[in-house]
Amino acid sequence: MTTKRRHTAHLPEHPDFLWKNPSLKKSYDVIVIGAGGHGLATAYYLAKNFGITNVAVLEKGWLAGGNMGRNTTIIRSNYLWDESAGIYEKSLQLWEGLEEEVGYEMFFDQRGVMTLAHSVSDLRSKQRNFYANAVNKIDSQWLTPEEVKKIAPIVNISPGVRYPVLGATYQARGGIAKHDWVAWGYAKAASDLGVDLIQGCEVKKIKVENGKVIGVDTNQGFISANKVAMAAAGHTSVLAEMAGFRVPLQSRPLQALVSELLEQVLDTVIMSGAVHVYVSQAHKGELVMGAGTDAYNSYAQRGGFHVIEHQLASALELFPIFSRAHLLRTWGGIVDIAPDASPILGLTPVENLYINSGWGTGGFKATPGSGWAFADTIAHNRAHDLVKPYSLDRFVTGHLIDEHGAAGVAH
Amino acid sequence: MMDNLVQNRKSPLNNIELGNKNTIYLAEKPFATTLEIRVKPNSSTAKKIEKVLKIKFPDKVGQTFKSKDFTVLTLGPDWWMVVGANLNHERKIRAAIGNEFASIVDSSAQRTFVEVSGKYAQSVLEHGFENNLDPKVFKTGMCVQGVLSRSPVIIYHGPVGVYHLYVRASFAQHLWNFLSDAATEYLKK
Amino acid sequence: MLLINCPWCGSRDETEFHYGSQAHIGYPEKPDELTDTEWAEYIFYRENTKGWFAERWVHSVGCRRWFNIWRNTQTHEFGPSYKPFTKQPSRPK
Amino acid sequence: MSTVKFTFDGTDYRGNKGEPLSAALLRNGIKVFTESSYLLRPRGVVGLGYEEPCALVQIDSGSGEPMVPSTKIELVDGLVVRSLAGVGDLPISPDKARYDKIFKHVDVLVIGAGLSGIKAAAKAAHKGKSVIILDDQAQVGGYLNDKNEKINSKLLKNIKKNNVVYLQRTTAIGLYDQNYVVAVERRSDHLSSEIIPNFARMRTWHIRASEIVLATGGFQRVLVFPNNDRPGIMLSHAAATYLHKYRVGNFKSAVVVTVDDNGYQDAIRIHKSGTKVEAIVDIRAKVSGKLVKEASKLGIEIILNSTAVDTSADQTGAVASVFVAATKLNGEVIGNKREIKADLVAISGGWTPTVHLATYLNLKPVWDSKIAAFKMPKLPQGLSSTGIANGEFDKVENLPAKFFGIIPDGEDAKVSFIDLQRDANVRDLRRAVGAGLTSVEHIKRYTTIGTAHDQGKTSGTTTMGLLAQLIDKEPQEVGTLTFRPPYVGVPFSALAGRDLGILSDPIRTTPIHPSHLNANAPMEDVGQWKRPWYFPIEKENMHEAVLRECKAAREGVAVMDASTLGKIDIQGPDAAIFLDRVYTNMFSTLKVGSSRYGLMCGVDGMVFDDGVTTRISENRFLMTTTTGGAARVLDWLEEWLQTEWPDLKVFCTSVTEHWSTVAIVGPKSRNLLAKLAPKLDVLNEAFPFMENRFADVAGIPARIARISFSGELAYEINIEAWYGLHIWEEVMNKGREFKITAYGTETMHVLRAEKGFVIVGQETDGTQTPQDLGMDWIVSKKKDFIGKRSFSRSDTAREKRHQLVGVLPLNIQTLLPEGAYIVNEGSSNTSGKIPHIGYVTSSYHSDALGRTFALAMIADGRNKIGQFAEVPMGDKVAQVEIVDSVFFDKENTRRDG
Repeated sequence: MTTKRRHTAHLPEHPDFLWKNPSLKKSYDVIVIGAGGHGLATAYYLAKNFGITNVAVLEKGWLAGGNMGRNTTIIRSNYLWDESAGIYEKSLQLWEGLEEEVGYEMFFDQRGVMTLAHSVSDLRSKQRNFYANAVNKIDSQWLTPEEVKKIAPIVNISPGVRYPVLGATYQARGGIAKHDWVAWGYAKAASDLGVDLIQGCEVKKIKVENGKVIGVDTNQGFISANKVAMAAAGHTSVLAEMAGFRVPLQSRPLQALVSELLEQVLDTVIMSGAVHVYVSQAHKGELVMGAGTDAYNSYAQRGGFHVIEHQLASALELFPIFSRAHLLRTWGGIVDIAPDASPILGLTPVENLYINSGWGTGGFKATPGSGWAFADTIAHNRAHDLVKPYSLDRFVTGHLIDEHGAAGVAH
Repeated sequence: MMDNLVQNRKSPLNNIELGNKNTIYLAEKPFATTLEIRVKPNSSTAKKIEKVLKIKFPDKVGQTFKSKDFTVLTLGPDWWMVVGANLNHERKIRAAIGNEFASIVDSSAQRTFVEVSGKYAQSVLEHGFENNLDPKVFKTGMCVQGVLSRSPVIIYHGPVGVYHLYVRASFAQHLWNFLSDAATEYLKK
Repeated sequence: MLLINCPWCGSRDETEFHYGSQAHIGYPEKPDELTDTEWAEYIFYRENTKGWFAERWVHSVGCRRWFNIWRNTQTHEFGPSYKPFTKQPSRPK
Repeated sequence: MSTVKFTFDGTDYRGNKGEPLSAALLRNGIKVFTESSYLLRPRGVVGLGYEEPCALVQIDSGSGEPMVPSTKIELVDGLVVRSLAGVGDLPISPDKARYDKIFKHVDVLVIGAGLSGIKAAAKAAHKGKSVIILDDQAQVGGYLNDKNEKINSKLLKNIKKNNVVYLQRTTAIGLYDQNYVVAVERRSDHLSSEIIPNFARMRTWHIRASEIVLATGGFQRVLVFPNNDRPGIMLSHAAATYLHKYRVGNFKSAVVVTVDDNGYQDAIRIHKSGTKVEAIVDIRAKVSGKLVKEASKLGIEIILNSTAVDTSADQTGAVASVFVAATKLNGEVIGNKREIKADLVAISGGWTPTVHLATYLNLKPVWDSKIAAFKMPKLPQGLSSTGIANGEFDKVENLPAKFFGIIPDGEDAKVSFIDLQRDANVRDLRRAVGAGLTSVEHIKRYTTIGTAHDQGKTSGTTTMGLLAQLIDKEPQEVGTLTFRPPYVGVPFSALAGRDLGILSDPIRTTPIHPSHLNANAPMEDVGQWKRPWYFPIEKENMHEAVLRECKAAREGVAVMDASTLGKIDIQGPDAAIFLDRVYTNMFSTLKVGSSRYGLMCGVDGMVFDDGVTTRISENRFLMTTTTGGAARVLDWLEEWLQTEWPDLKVFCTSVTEHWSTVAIVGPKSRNLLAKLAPKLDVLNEAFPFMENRFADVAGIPARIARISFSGELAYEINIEAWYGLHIWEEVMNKGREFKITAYGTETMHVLRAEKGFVIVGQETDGTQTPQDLGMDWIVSKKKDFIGKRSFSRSDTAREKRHQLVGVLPLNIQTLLPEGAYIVNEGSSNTSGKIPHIGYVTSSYHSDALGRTFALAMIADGRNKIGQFAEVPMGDKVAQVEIVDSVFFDKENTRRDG
């Protein structure tokens, strides 16, 4: 007697052809350093929106092999500050048409993102976030514990737990997407439009002559360029130093984990800053989980196991049904964090050298918006309105955009 | 007068006790008076204090000094906890050192003291304490400060296999819940 | 789980410490004589070195002392730790 | 060997206690175990350990567990399991089993108790070192044990010494920096199919070792050829062990397909178990030596230069015959097919050293052509490897061939499987290469090879080998996939351990907590503290209770437990200078016996804590901090003293929990204090505002401070924490005649808000300066202090910054939500974004004012006092007036009573 066994969703296949592996030309109009999500999106929008196709995206490792290769894939725009809501909402709007525009399956799924509140003061800061979204016309609902339970039945809303769920903000348009498919979608589209994707090409020096960038030295020789755009996330400080200026970034390990394939028990995204865990269940059935960064600077792409153990204890308090799930795989990435946990974008002290960095733990959701606004900034050689608030000089004026709450870093 | 003070005081764990010495024994031994002393090591002020209490400030963190009246735990390069010293010892010290630079603090109620002893004492502690408790390394007469199940503790290895845990009062109930639960398997043995 | 050598207590797990990022950043002598840019450098800018990095930790659950230590931020190898205001050992190879 | 009963897919079977479930199933004739997750092809048992890609089960008995390899379940009576097709179930019932953790430090940790591991452990034990040796098997011996060969007892005696701990059924899942290993021990699943109460089912070991020896053995590889996934096609070492050691029988005739001498050894074992070995098909051209002689002596035909090129199935889908043909080492089939009937096809595709743990430290495995596999990378000091893991394969007469199978095209490619659990095949690999992918990481993501439950233990190196051939590079140029912890799947519950429920995070309570519980006051979480929120009487809700508590504080006398405030004892000749540097206002001018409110900023000029500091004596201050800021402020003070101003003669000591603080508030508080401390002159002149007096309260020595957070006459009674509960009870007893009322955090918030006092963390979020909060009066112009320089930065000195003001809804019953945004009059209903001018930080009903009121931060707020604005509240809009931030007792007349 064979039982009715549970089978997983079979993902459709990637296309027969992805991208060309051209050899490096001697010069380009624009060089993008870093073929992560943001670098690839930038190249795509340069070509698509501005017809700038004489572009090379240089990647020292393998395409989309950094943070874009491993993250908890959460997408939302219900941030606190107007400036954040601006760029993340632009990104979400782009997400909503992206698969069609780029012509690539990405499993973009607006299944909603719920951010839980666990104490009176936590409730207060989430409520302020909710009202900020209302005036910024960002779709966001307030949920009582009972409403949380209705949307996600596996959440433990009992008042007897150590930090009970007292309420939550919920953005129905938020959700997830499959990070590799997003990256390959952008890469294929950019390659089809004539952009050169060069892997295994490491930038050694950013050449500057009387204050203006003229090109880059790489392990495959010197390449000249009118404009150079930095999109290297955790390695931004290393690049900035090559160009002779400094950025207030610290690179930290950020870990993510997955379980094995399990029956679907969670069809929305749940975040809890106070209890330090975010979780969603991917299309094939694996639980995808993350928490805060490890505590020190690191480029080693690994973190401590105690971070995983604490996160799983918190997860079992919130989701008792996960107790039998297995931890199958853990990763560590390198996220670049600014003092106010907001990105650093736009122009740099070096003419025609542009910076896209500081996305910290929230980079994936910003991929389309960041690429779109950064391409505009590069094309016009001035900061787009969405990018302007994130200039380097905000650290001199003191006009910071403090999104520590959003980054889940216990404030 | 004294009995009013003794009669009306309450300790965080109300003298709770559990288990027995041949498996695992846990017990609160409250109301140890304690002075926390911070002073420049080997300074003249330090020597005066040592004379008043007839003690020696060990100079290496983790070392202790024991006399009839006091147990001195070295918590930091200029930070000692003198268990057994009380307010009138503080008065004698202040009389001896006047305005010289030192910090004398009666912190008797800041922590309570839980004894963990018995055959499986080390194993029970190892369920929540990350530092090395191997008696070859954490010898008798040594103390170590760290975290036991998210609670800040000072562990003093008294006689062989007898551990004195100094835990901050507000963490005492949690520590007790953790230790008594960790002892589950060992109580049955 | 890093094992960090506290100059006073010896080697302990990283969970006993808090991180202080780049070492040897002194509080400016006369803050009011600094330009806003120089003041921003002090408040917000810290090295983010890939490789050997002289950084600060405090043994917050142990002796509660701040100290400096060399660490390779790429391999997590540690060099010597040293007390504040003492001669910095040279950068390990 | 006692027999036990177990249930598989609803049917009862018998098996031998302790043998792998997979062996019992094979003996019971279950060859077709399940179907594959995507292509629904029949699949059977392939391996013998964690490498098993297909025979996964859901355990329904005991705790229940999804996706467990049947090869790693020791048979126990009453076991109930179901076959799976790659997706597990999550039972809803709570798991009653216990899981715990332990932390150990040893000189030497040996991972793997095979022969090489035992040797390493014995050597270390002999030198008197403390040793832990762990292995995921139930007994020592590893492969020898599978071959029924024994380890010599002298060696074993060494690991029985008392300085050695031997952990069975324990798997090292992660190796971290500075030789830190996490291993999970399975302690009860083999003892009973039921949950054993009060006994940890699994224990997670955290081991720090000075030296680690990796004796982790290796995995046998599959070979790739069309229809290589049928039930009955197994790894040869597994097949030989099932037949020879576990005597599963049930296989009539076998063919061994090999690239190395192990194939011969396994063929001999299969033969000795009674199953006829039709042939050994060896890809190599020339072989010699003892094993080969012994095999042919047993009448086993040896076919060289050949490999399997196809198989056929019987009606159940299990393998019925294998087709062999002459094949070149590059996978090109040159001879014609010959069919050999066989219900067992045992594959010896070569052995891969288990290098995972070392690679978790980003060390790259190294290709060794002698063993045709990637072996352990060069290891750092303190880490070494031995045995198969180190590429030290048994002495072999003939080297293994670098051959991973044939790489067919077209239809055959679709049934030539590389990753059995993901149904990933040669066609997928060819497509990935064709799509322009060269990196093995891209290949993995494109084909999903190696992403399943077995994490590519049998398919990893095979993929590398085939890919290298397809893009004609050497294996070391292609490199390996990145291995990541954990080495095997570990239940979340084993990693959460006992950090759940009551033990999930400390619940910090004050000495007075028992009384709050008796009053059944609902609690509020403030950091890790539980603080009484309000004290309802009978059926009161919070609103009703708070109004009553506020009235008592304003008109009679009320009492609060303020013990959770941080308290720091600061002593030394330079204490006063030090406080001048950390607070925005002066403290060196404070008289002995007096107290002063102080504000603390970060270097960025933003407020991060506040509290009252009392000068106990010339060189001694007692600083209080917010409840949430206690640890942070002490660290902050220590950091400046140790790393910036080491020559300042100041020492700080936390006394947060040495003192309990009982605050009595209200016009009658003086009368109550007189009763409590008869010897104390309580008149205002004798005991003025912000002064301290020492006296016995209810017979207990106390320091009484005239500090008021409500604007009322108030006294904070500080006693040693041992007496906190006693004093609280005395205050309640003696207070009865004044109708004393206990109040909680909610009332405290209302009383201070009526006075316009800020709460750090509610009015502030780390982006407000003292000036923003209207506290210019507390910012000293004379001295420098931490943060002062930031006030002159352009944005910090900007005009239109958000400032603290009051907000009064025109409808006096409207309670504005805290966090609500404030917009200009008439702008609430614009369609696009509504420009906002500020947000509400605090909002309450006020008994004293007889209406609702709120505090808010509004851009250029102080210049807008008297103007009107709107607060959108979901579907309603509240009209409000911007007013001064002090609502009640503006002239501070009430504090002297």
